[in-house]
Amino acid sequence: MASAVHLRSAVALAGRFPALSGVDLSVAPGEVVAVLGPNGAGKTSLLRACAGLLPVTSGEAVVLGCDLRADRAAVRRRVGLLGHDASLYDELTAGENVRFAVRAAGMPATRVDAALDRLGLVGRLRRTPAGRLSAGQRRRAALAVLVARSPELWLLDEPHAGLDASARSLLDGLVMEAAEAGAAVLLSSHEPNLTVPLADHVVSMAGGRVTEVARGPRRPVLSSVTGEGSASVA
Amino acid sequence: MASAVHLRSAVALAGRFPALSGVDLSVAPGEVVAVLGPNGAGKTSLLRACAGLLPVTSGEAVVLGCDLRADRAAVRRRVGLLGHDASLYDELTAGENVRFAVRAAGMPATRVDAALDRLGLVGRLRRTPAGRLSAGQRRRAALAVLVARSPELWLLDEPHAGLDASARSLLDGLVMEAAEAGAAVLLSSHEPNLTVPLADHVVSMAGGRVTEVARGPRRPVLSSVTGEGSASVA
Amino acid sequence: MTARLTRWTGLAALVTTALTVWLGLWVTPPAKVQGTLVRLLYIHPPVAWVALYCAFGLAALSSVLYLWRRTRSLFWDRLGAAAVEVGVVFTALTLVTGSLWGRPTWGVWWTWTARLTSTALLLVLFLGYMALRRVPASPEVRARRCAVAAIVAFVDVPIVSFSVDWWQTLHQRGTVLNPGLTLKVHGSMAWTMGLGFLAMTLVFVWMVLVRYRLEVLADRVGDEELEVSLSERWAETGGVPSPPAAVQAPELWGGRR
Amino acid sequence: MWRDAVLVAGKDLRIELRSRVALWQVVPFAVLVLVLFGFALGPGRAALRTAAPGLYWLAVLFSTILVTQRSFAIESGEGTRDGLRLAGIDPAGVFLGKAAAVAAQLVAVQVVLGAGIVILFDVRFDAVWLALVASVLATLGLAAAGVLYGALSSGLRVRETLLPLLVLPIVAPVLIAGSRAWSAAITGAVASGASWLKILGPFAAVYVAMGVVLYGPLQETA
Amino acid sequence: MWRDAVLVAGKDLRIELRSRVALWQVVPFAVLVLVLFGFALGPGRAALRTAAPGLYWLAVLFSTILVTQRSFAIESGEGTRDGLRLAGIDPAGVFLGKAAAVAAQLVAVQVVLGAGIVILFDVRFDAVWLALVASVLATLGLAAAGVLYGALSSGLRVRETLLPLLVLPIVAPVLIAGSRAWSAAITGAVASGASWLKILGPFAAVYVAMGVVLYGPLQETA
Ligand code: HEM
Ligand SMILES: Nc1ncnc2c1ncn2[C@@H]1O[C@H](COP(=O)(O)OP(=O)(O)OP(=O)(O)O)[C@@H](O)[C@H]1O
Ligand SMILES: Nc1ncnc2c1ncn2[C@@H]1O[C@H](COP(=O)(O)OP(=O)(O)OP(=O)(O)O)[C@@H](O)[C@H]1O
Ligand SMILES: [Mg+2]
Ligand SMILES: [Mg+2]
Repeated sequence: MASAVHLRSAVALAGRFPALSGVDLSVAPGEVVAVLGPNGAGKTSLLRACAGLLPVTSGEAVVLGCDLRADRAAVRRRVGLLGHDASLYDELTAGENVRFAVRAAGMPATRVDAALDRLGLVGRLRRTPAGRLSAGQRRRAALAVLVARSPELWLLDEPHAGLDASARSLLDGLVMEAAEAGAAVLLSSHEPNLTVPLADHVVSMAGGRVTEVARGPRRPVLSSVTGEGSASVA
Repeated sequence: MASAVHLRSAVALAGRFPALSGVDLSVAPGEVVAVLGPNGAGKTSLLRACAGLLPVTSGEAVVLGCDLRADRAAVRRRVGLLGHDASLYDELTAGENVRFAVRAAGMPATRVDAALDRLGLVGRLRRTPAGRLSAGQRRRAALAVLVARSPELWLLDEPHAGLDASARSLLDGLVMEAAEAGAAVLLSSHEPNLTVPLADHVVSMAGGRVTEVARGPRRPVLSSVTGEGSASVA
Repeated sequence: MTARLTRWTGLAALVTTALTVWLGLWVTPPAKVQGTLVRLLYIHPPVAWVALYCAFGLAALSSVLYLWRRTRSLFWDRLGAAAVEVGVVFTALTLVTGSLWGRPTWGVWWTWTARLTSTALLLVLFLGYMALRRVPASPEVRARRCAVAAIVAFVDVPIVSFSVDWWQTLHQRGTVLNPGLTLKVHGSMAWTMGLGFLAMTLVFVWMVLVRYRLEVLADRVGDEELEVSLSERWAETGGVPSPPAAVQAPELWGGRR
Repeated sequence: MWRDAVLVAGKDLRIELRSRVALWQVVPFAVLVLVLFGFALGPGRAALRTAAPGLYWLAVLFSTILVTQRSFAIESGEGTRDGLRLAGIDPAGVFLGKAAAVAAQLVAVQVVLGAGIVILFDVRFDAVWLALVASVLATLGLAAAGVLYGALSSGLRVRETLLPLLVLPIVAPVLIAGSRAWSAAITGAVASGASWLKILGPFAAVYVAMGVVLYGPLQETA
Repeated sequence: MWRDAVLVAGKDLRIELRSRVALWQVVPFAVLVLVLFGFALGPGRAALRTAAPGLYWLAVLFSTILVTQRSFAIESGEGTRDGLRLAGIDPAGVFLGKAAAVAAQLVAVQVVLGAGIVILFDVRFDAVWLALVASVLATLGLAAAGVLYGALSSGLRVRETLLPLLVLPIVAPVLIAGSRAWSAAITGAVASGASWLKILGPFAAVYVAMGVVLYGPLQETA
């Protein structure tokens, strides 16, 4: 099967700065790849480039079979991005936000409630405008959007940040499920002890490039590790 | 010595929602208190209330000797808050941001460079407008503001989020130093394994109230624990 | 190559302009009604013509070509930007020469007639374009934004052209470019005016060439900066072996210069 | 495209219903502008009455800017803008939806403004239908041009100032044609008034078409 | 207080120098508004010339709104607003600094606008000093009122639409007194013109004083 993400010497500019300065990376469908690296390494830029939000100016870049340099729009509707700041309409409730995203993707609205329940957004939280939610509740709502849309490529930028222990183990479950359903997952993180257990491959970045690729623990072994991880957090 | 933070049945409203519904908490100068709790527990609200940004509507609330219900403005200039989103002017560079804060506090501009160096904001990063920095670099810049101002009460809202391993151990050092210099530190977190080792007391919150107060490891023991913690992150 | 072209166009522009001035000021006779003022005839319409059709026409055309995926290249973006800048200068000149002409003929510097006002709006529209161009962004983003702005702004050009017909006003109506394409100006005056058109067009081409070259130079500086920042970026990895060869000559600054 | 347009318009209008910005802020603003014009021009009833159509349309223009700014303030965060681009909505749909929402709000503004000039400036219409047709066409054109330029400046931190600069000159023809058509509607000079519709109609058509075509590349950049 | 004011004004002007918003966007916008007014009112030279002072001040008013919006857009993020409140700056200093920066930008706008009405509306002054004094006083008043209301609406997501609504009615006296003073400066009716300064002066004084006193409580709320 063709890879979900295929980058060869990809250079991407954020403004005029080469945020990615020649990245080589392949992610197969069903794989979870964790991206580690110091601040400013280019993790966010990598995810945004894969989402078709950052122009790739040289090198090869094919995501989900679409050439990013030719047509970025085609990729966008098929990926899901959880960015540093959640993409929610502050005036709409979490439920309305998810419903909007789901209907925009042309999916049945029945998925909405399931996704919200899954992320623990129930009762008052469902009726509160997103602008008034706490930081972690906003990230849960943003995750609910991804869950409801179930994209083919999940791009999670420091997904554990801001989430509490229960949401973290929930997130781990979501990532595993997505991968098992054949989606590719690319997640950046500063917390190797939380993300490495999830990953098939661990990629280290620095200076806008991939400096090292290591094999992560295989998933079958994982479930226990995940359990342990979330226990230690609680 | 009087406590730096003294709350008795403090109720604070965020909009019309009682984000704090009766908090009891005391923090002495030189103490580090870690606040834990699930999403929506009211951690951010607690810190913002202590900073004088959220009106306390009932109960007692005295911070640094000032009654919050009488005069919030007096408290503000003496506390330092690292919020979920860094308070930086996007058009100004990190250096200019820190310089503005330092001069606003009426301090000598000589502290600026030291603070920036301390946080690893050197070279290009010092000349880049803050709006173009990466998420972690922005948090470093926001921390540099605190370091330069060295407030009497540090309010750190999930300070480890977004920081890389080196910045995390740096942060731990800063917290320890501040506490040794007699400042009180109140930090919220979802990562007990990173914050508990720093803390004199660990406070658990839920539903806008403090549910549990535990004694943290004492600081003398700490330095080794911190070393271990940051090592496991690297 | 472009340097030589620029030089020769500049020379030709200089010669024709000098010739127009000479013919206009000394050779052609003063007109019956307007007297000596008629000499502005050799400058004002050509300047206006260049501003409207050459400059903004070129800007709109290159913007369309930039947006069209098959012909997309930063070449068109630079050309469009150069054309707009020169067009703004020529529009300002149109306003100035028109005002100079208006003062004696109409008794005022300015009237609120359709052509004059729409010309003024045209100036502001493209000033808006230049404001947009100054907003920091990556070259592609800026190019796309500006291309759309130029196309949208170009809608005002036909309005300026037809304004005299739609709103019957003081301003001269199609003297040269009237629907029947018959010349209403005669003899040496016609020739001088024709020469004026040629001269202004040459001046326009020369200015666009110069501006374009400046853009290229600026971009080249940008590319060099990019290469510097790219190697600085690689240095951030700290002791990691040098980048793969493919990255060292990325196409952006190879192909599109 | 149409489905997407409905979806986007629904979202924008729902946010409007929740925040009531158009109702409580833009409408009073428009009336206020009208009153200020009255002040600026001084007393003199007759002068005001002849100026009324021009002032009405100026007020509509300024309201267009506010409504458009608001429409893009909804997506002002980087997150939301990314979200809209990642949502898989046809850009033409986004354009049409946003333009429809803006147009709907402009209609509300104009109803009040129309009442305003009748009351404040003592204006009486001879051919109401002409004024109505002119308004409908003008509203379409204003909404389309506004949203097109709103998208241009949406990502930028300077949008508050850039948008008026870009939009106002573009919609100037609406100002002229609209005021002349309304003057005609007041005096009853139907023939001359109808000829101005020939400007308003194509204006609306051109900008709607341009929006449908150009919104894609624009969203790219924002 | 003064030290803080200088600091804040310095920051705002530095950001302006970096982004050049006033220069490239507000100044052209002001000219544009002038042109649009001319357009909306149609030809008729004499009428325009008498209307010129009113139109000038309307254009200044609209520019004030833009400059103020921009001034608060700088602190639009929740973080920056908290930051400013936590910085330990005297609120009166923040007010004076922001108002000074706004006033400086308004002066630049007015220089261009003044040239504009001289050229476009064929206006000639009989008593330039009167016009200048009126401008200085009006600028102070506008900047103070603008910043005061800017702070009111700064924290809100609806600031684009709320600010004009709040500011415009408040500065209506400036519009009237300014236009009458300029009319007097044009016709040379110095005595009547000077009497309008008696409105502009106290207006400026009152709003500066109110700002110094009220900015603290206002910042509180935002
Ligand atoms: C500020 C004042 C003026 C402005 C902005 C202005 C603007 C223009 C413009 C834009 C055109 C080009 C129209 C086209 O090619 O479609 C033009 C052409 C022309 N203008 Fe003016 N004009 C002004 C004053 C005058 C005056 C005072 C006169 C003479 C009394 C004049 C005489 C002409 C003539 C003869 C043409 C050529 C007509 C044609 O080729 O269609 N203009 N002007
Ligand atoms: N303006 C508001 N209006 C209504 N409710 C609010 C408002 N601000 C906060 N809340 C509510 O107050 C509660 C506490 O919020 P707070 O941000 O303090 O939580 P937190 O402990 O920091 O959570 P997190 O871990 O997610 O950051 C949340 O349930 C939130 O929904
Ligand atoms: N618009 C821009 N202009 C200039 N430089 C930029 C821009 N955006 C990002 N950068 C730079 O690109 C580099 C990579 O940024 P990126 O956000 O991808 O880092 P990151 O790995 O996500 O870091 P973090 O861990 O802090 O989130 C940073 O050094 C940043 O300063
Ligand atoms: Mg990042
Ligand atoms: Mg929080």
